[in-house]
Amino acid sequence: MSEEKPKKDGQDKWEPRIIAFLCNWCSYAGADLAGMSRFGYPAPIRVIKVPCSGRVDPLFVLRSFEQGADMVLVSGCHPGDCHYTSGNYHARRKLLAFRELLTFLGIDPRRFKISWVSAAEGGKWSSLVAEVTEEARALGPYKEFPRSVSEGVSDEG
Amino acid sequence: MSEQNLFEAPAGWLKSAVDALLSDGVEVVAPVGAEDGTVDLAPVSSSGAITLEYLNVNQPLKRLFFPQTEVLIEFERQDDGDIDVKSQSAPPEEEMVVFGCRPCDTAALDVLDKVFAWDYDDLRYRERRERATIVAFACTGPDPQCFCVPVGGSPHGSQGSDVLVFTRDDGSALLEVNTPKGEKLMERLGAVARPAQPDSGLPDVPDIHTGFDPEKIKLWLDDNFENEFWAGASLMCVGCGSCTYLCPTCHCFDIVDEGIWNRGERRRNWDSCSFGQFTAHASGHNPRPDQAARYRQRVMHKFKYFPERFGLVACVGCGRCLRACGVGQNLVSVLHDIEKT
Amino acid sequence: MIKLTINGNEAEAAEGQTILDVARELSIEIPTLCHHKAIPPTGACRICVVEITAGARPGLVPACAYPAQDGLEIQTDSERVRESRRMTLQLLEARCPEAKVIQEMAAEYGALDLPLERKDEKCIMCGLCVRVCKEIIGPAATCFAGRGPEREISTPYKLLSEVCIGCGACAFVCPTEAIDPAEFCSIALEKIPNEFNCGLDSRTPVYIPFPQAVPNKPVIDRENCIHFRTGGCGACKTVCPADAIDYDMEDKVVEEEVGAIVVATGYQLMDPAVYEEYGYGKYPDVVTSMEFERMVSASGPTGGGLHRPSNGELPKTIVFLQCIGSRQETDGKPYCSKICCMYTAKHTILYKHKVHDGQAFVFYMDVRSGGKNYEDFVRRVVKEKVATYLRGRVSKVFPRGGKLMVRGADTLGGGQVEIAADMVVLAPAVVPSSGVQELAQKLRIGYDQHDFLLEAHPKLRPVETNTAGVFLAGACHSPMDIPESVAQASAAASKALGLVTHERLTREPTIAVVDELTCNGCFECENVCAYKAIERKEILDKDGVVTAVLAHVNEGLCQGCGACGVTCRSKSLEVEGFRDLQLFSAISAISR
Amino acid sequence: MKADGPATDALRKEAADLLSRGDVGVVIGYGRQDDADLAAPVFARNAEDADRLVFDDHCLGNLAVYLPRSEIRAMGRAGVVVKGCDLMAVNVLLRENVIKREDVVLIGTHCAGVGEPQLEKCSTCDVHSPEGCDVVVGEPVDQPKVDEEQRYKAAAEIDAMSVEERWDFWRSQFDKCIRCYACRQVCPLCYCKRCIVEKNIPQWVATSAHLRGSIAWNVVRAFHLTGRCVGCGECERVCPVGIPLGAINQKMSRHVGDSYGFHSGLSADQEAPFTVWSPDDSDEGIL
Amino acid sequence: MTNGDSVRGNTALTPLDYRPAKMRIESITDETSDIKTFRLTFCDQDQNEQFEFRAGQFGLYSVFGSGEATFCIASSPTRRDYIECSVKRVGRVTNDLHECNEGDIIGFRGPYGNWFPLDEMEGKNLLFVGGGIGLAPLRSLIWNCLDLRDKFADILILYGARTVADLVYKEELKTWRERDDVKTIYTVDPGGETPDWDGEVGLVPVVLEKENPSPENTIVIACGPPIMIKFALFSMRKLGFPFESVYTTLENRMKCGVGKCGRCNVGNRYVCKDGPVFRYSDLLLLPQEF
Repeated sequence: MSEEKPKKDGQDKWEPRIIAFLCNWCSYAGADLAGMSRFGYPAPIRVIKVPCSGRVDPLFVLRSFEQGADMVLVSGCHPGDCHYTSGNYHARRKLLAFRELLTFLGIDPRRFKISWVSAAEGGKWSSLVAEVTEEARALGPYKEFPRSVSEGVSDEG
Repeated sequence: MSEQNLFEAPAGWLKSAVDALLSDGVEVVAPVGAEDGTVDLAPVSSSGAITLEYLNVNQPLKRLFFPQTEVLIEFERQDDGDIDVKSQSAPPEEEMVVFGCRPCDTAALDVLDKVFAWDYDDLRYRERRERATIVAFACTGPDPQCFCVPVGGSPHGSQGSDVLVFTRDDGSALLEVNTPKGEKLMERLGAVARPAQPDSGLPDVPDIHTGFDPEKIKLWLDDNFENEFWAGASLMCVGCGSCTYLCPTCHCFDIVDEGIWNRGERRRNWDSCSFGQFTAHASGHNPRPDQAARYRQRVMHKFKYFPERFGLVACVGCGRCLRACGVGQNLVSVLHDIEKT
Repeated sequence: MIKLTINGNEAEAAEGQTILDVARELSIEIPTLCHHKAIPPTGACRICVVEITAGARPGLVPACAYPAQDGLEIQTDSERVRESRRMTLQLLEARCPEAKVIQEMAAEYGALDLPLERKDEKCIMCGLCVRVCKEIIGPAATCFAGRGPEREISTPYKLLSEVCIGCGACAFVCPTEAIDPAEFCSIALEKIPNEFNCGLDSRTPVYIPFPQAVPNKPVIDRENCIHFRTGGCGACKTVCPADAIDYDMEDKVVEEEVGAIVVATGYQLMDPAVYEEYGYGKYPDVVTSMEFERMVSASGPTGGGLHRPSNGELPKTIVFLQCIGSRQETDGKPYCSKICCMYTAKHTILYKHKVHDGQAFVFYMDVRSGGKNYEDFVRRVVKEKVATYLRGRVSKVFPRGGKLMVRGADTLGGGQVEIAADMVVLAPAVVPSSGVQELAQKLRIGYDQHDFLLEAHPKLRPVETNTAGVFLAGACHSPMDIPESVAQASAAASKALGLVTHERLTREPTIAVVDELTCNGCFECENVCAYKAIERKEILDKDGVVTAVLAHVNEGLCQGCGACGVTCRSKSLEVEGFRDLQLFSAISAISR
Repeated sequence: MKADGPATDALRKEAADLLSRGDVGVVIGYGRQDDADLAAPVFARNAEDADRLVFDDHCLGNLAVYLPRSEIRAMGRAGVVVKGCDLMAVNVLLRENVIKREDVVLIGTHCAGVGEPQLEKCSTCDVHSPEGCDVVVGEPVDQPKVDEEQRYKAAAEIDAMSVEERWDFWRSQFDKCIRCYACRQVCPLCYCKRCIVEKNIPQWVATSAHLRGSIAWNVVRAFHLTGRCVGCGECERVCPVGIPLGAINQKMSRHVGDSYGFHSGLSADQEAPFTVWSPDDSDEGIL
Repeated sequence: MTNGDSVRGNTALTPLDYRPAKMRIESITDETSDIKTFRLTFCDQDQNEQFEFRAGQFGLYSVFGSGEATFCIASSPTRRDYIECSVKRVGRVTNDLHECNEGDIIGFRGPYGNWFPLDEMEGKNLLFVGGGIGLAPLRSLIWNCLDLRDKFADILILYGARTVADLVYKEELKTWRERDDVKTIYTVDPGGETPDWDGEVGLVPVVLEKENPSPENTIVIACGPPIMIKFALFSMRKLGFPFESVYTTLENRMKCGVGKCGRCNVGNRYVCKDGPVFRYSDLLLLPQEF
């Protein structure tokens, strides 16, 4: 997919592709609340619901980048609030270590976000998305990362 | 083959030849050194990048014709449900000249040629082979791991090369032309090399110390598919693919699809008979369930099955498998052991 | 078998039974004072006399001592009997006007007009105490001393008794509450505060925890029990007609495999002493609502009598303070304790019942009377001027001239008010019972920052928890009143029944499954699982030899969070509904 | 260290004893093959075989890699020669229930470092003398104090680069990767019956040796070893194309060390850092 | 033409670029809980007309994005309007194939491999022994023979599955049984029968021995799970069948289908080229690695 291609609706502005993994109980509910409360937030975010932030495998993050994500966001319950008592604590350890690894390998850590958004924080969700979307826009397309289908480029190794 | 098959080239000939070819728009592949000290064949844009300090290139020649990964077809799902399927376009039209590979690697092309063109002719392989002229450099300093001679090769073997170059200490070289392709190249490089005096002797062939007899080995293999020997010989093998991936004759491959939601490509990737999953069925059944069976397959394939099927040993003695093995598995010792039994 | 007739009723008696025994079996009441079933009868008090009319020599005999005999005909309430008892009681009344039981009996038999001068004693000299100490407990700490009118129960030489073990058996058997071992025992006998009554009175070491306890059976408090402390006593065992006392019983850890657990650990009140301004713990007349509740309870320590703890006087002015710790973001609990508004309204009414001319004040923040008819109730209290409601906070309670000065703001009336109160009742915040955190961790259920237990879903699964099979009832979940607790308990019970009455369990389908072909058996999943749903499954070959131990998911426990699958490097654990392939596909699809 | 030194003598005697007593079915040790630089594994099945064992500074490999193999298990109880660094891998295998302590006899070797020139890892080795072995052979060696900076030197050098420089660096490294999985196969802790790359429903990690596939593979490999890697360095040593995998492992070891005070392999009853948590774990970088 | 070219071209040096022909799924039949039969036609009409194959040959079917998988062609070469394949859900490609709907487009390379020796079978009695989904290659041959019924002597079809539910081609089993010119014996493993099952109950080799067919002038074609084949051959030896007249098929894993990828090799044989049909006497000479 060429990020530079004009969008179908004729809007020729590039928009980042942000894939977000939201835990079912807090962040997804928080996003829901944002909607119900009529808090607006930017459209580029694409949400995948998972039972718990502890279900987010670092593989998801990697795969999202491969499939064209310019930014990946994982959001779960605040520490102590996990529906499954400790899933977010596991997620915190794993995902922060994973980010450490990505950073070490030169994969821009600004493109991998982690957040805690509770079911009551519709407002936080809304402003968080606005903030990260703005950052993703500023970062521009993640061209460096090798995508699953390269645009006409043979990548024989 | 014309009468004249020896050419004399002065010191610095390689630079001139490469520059001449590059300026003709020919793709030149030659040995290039990396930071870590390894040397590998790579396309060069100037003669300056070329190194001549190596026993052999790290990765085998085969990858120029049978790349480690390549796109076979591309497909795209259309809105109406139809699928657009395209063959990945053929390799570039222009010629390619490969400098600097060793006779063992060129000999391995015989093995690959046989496999890729029996019965069905693998278009991609053939097209890549056709566009390439191979200028091999005769081997001057084989190391203790080299064993090309017992498997029918020689440090001066001309098998598989279009031109074989004997480099002298002073940098000048004697070029032996072996094929019409080689002749064509020499015509093109008329300014670089001139026909040699008929009495220009070839340098002495360096000694290869390691010796064994593939015939005798095959005789033993014929009778010993089932033998405790295999379990013992394979115990130290950890089942990685480095020997097979570095082997110039190994040619097993896998075909996989990759892609995104509506588009993708089918790729051909190297695969290795050392891998546990290589022959595993989806049902879980695995005809070669342990490393012993897999190691046996590797030896059998090279020294028995391939000769039976195609008339030549599928090993050229380059020694990479010995050098690359992380645990010290040594094919030659294994063959010696077999010979001794 | 002995056959006899009592008051015309035919009765059968076993050898050795007394007339009293037989009469009691027939539910015919014969009053006694000096009789105790644990001690052989002596017939000392003569209250239990009955009349033999036939079958033996007719006449009056003590029922407690006279053996049942074949053919006896007995009248327990004849004129002759009553006359005899009246006379006896007149004598006793004269001696012991202080003893309540004598007073009551004397009234019943018309023995109150005395021809005699009254003494002011309690002891009727029945000697039960002496005998119980000697014959049952053993030390013989007390004895009769003196003669004639000087006769009394005493320790030898009226000294502190070295042999008395303080068991209290003497006091226990005394029909007139005339003896108190604390007066002569050399061991300091401390009162054991009665927990149920907030320590407002005391209890014995063997006691029934509270009225209507279930089971309604006594327990022995080993720490205070004389038997366990000294090895002696054993009175309760001796007297127990059911022989239910077994000192050798040990606490047992009972393991039960259950299909459901209902957590109903209730609540406790926050200690209001942390708010020094209210003076709780410092001034005895500042009490908590719970203490007040016990004071006004007919079964409470005061038998329903409301007195100022400081001096026992009737509190003529009482002030109720609401929200002690509740709705206090900074130094208390931010939540509303929910029940205080209503019970305080009730308390004002109870107060008025006890002290008709009393004045009650209530300091409140808001009156929260959500609930059926609750508002009407509060309205009534206010309208009928049962209590004066003052909207505002109290800044200080301090003593002045035998009163408690309650200084607070009346935000509606304006200005500061100061009330001279006899009693101040605090409504402390409702907090979860202590130890609930540990329990929650053990049950792997969630709790909030105040340690109230968490329901599985605030709207849709209010009595379930995140751990399947564990349910919540009552105030362990949040402050709630009785109807709400009952509703929740009913819901929890029916949820639990719904679980255990089915042959198969119904569960969410989104649970983890193991791919046994690829599981390495490293059990990192086991550590990660918050629900202990990962079990170790032994894989046997055909000879029954264990060839591998692999992870297995207990389907009843797994909640499907998926943490195990992320931990599993070989991806041998996946959560149904959120399988890797599904998320992989989701990533592809969403990346369009 | 010489092959015919006292360590070798003691080792042979110990192995011969174990084998002749029938205590073990096999002793996995090092042996010499001609004059190769690398001492290759020897699987001694009887007392005579034991004479092929050596211990010297050519003994680079980590023989713990053989312990989970079914061929070895089939031989019965296994004796294995372990240097201090190798023993750390054994500890992880024990922790992860891959092997049982009673199924192995650990023949430790005092080791002052191996390789000519000496391997980098040996300069920061804390375990010149292994602890917890059934027997330890050789002369005890001094345990020098390790320079903490030196320990993470390779990672620190890369850490010092900018994100862009790191990306360029690793891209060129991963471009070389031929996906032979030698790093995996030689790693004692990569014992999965089915590696994640071999799982094709779904295929998280592309098997193709293009940059994308190789990034995925190397990221996943490194992450699967985070909190487990004992730093034996075998992956980097055997990599036929010379990718500095040790630096990645080092980085992640440092991360779990600094963040959770965890150092893998020190004992068999550690709790892996990714299976436990603390409410006090850092929230840094979380929005 | 597809890459496999026609059977006639099988020995010629045929150019190969691994590009599959597109085929449309015309219909899908559920055979068992995890086996479906797909009827396919080439999207390109010319290919439909030119396509030829012989019973026993296989093809590589691909779901684009998922990969290629090898199955025999289960329809008869005498039915020329379509090809059919029966697919058991076992892995990535077969999973995705099972997810396909009628009208979807898949890829096909083939036909590849050798075929059953129809010439040799002429005039002989034919004994088909099938187990489970092993009936798929036999089905191609059975219909082929039935469509040319005059060329063969007696035909006996012995087919078994684990349970009644595991029997494939249930309608065709009925059709064959109703024919006068074929004898059929269907069996299920003990315990696999249903109350209304009117066939045999017993393992295929057991039923075979009970039936005791004459080895005289008979060719046996046996396809099924390895364990069944093993015991069926044991029974045939007991009954006096020479291994030279027994044929079976091998199903090693393959990727290219054309003798290059090195995966299906058994000794010096390529299952994709020298097979999948093997004479049992030849198979015995190969390393037992399949």
